[in-house]
Amino acid sequence: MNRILHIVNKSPTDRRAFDTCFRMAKAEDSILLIEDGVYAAVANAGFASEVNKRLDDFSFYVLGPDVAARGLGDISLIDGIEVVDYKGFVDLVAENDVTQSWL
Amino acid sequence: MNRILHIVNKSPTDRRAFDTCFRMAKAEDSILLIEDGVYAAVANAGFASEVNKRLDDFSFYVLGPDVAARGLGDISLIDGIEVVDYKGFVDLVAENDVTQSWL
Amino acid sequence: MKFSILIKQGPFTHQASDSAYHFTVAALASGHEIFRVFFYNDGVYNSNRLSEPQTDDRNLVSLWSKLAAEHEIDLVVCIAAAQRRGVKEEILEQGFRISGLGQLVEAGIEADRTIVFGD
Amino acid sequence: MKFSILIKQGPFTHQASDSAYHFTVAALASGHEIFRVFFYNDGVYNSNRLSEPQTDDRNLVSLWSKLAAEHEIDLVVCIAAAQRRGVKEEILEQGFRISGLGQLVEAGIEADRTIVFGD
Amino acid sequence: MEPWEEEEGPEVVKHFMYVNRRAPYGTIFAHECLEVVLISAAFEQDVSVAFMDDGVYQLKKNQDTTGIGMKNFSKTYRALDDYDVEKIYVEKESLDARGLTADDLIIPVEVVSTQAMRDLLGQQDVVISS
Amino acid sequence: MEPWEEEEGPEVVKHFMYVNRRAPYGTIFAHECLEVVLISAAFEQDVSVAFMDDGVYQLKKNQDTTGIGMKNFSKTYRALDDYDVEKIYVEKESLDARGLTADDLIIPVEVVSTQAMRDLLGQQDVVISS
Repeated sequence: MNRILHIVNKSPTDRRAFDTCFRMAKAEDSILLIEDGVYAAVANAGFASEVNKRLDDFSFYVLGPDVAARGLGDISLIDGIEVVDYKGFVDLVAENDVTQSWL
Repeated sequence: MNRILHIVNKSPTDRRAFDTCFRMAKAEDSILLIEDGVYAAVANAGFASEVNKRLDDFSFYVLGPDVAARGLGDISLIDGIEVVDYKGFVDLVAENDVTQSWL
Repeated sequence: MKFSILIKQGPFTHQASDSAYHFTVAALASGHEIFRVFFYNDGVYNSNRLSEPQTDDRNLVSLWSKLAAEHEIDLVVCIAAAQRRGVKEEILEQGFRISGLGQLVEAGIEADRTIVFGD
Repeated sequence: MKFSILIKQGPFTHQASDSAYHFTVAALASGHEIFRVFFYNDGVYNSNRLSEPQTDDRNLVSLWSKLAAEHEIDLVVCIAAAQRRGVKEEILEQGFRISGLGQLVEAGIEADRTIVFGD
Repeated sequence: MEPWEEEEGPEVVKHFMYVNRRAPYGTIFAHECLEVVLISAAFEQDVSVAFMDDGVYQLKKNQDTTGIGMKNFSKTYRALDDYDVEKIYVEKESLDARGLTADDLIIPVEVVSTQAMRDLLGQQDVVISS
Repeated sequence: MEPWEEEEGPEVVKHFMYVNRRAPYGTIFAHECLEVVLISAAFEQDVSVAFMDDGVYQLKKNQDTTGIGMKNFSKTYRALDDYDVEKIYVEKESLDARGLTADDLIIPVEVVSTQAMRDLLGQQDVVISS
């Protein structure tokens, strides 16, 4: 089985991309939040419970520059989501076998 | 209070526009489903229960040409949603005081 | 009744411009007046005369242009949105004019109803 | 490693082209090779040289063009998507070329990774 | 002289509401809507700006776009007051769902209930959704 | 001679999957994805087309676009077979949620469980989302 880097760029409170990503991801997969997808990393938001209960299933990453742009640098993100920069994004693409963007 | 024609063009299984439309509409308002919003009119779909329980609160309309385009002409739509053509769309805009598109 | 229309998406990618076009045709057929059609956001791409769809597909740029000529409709393309997207006079289809955002506000003031088409 | 990039949205309206640009810069900085950047759907608008953003905003058309010149990156604009949207040779920025969809499939075959940016 | 500059005759003042439901940066809609609001201030109409759903994120403090290379337009919301655009409404339910409060926002706003927002919508003549 | 036309050396056959999650007509993504799939058939790779979420609506029978003036491209799915694109997967859960069955679809497809779709995704080298 190829290890997949799932990329989600949609806000969890606008689109349903996360539902499908969570349904289709398998245990060894990684999930990277970029663009409006970074809102899913906010610890106090209602959607956090959906992420929290999957922290043991998948490796979660969030793109730091998108976090900062949206003013989320001063609030708590979910523990267990690793913040990466664009170089980290590139590394994740290289480390996994294939990428799937849940547009 | 102005009577509002709420226009929803988003699929209920893709975006959350219907949630907000239902939350913001008041009793005398009308709701028109166009474009991908017409999927909310399908009687057998999972989202039908959300529409059914609001049929007494709002007047529901669906744009026939968008229904036909999507191949929904041969399946059951929810009873109580009136099918209109583009002329009917125009009439609804004229009959209500203001329109709000839930993009 | 006087209608103003706001279109926020370009041709093809979203159905917004198609829906607005059919709405406009129906409004005119019902005897209503179209005060203005305002193109904002990606809607400015509807005025690009270089658009050349396949022959069996509709051509929204020329459909709007022809409708405007037949019914003297004011098609206004927002200058700020158009500049950043590279929609300039040199590629502007006949019947469209480029002007400021104030034309949208004026359209809202002058019309009895304003209808927004977008994504 | 060899990467191919697919961009499905134009500049400004969605962040897709911005994200793809920063990803590409980072990939090059990490020593990876970019086999091709393919522009499809509204992504074809990224090649419109008439684009003129406000002076305090970024200009993605020229950013892509400069990056391509510096690193010899192959920027391919899909001919079918470009024709219907009115992106023609006469408004094409330097560094972009218009070609067929086969170039996207070839990019997927030749690269070690293909990454899709869109909406 | 443009119609809205007329000084004689009955003044028609319409109620305009701009409805923001999108997060910033992921799409341009927030930014381009703000440009319309600023222009509309010159027309001496009754202007309201509503933020609900992901639109409340537009007002989040401490936006820093240096890492993504996009223009940080969030400071421009502070100009609304200079333009006499003072009716700025934020739906409480939308803030709550996102773990935010009025203290997290870049400008003072009126936080309103869903019922109050519904009533405000019912008082408009023109609603422009972004 | 293009690289994919080489007749000597080891043949590299990659597994490509095109993932369709959007309804037709509301946006162009379904239509333009189909154009890519048809082109890709010429490259002698292993091509799969997956439909899930609103993407299953693309295959709904009896589409009639005369009223909206758009091109009805749904008949083109029938050409996939002529192009030897035979791996067409539809997620059962997505059909169920929309009240549809395989009988409602314009072409024969393989209806698969979520688990099976997940496994298929794990076998791809290139995934193109539309």
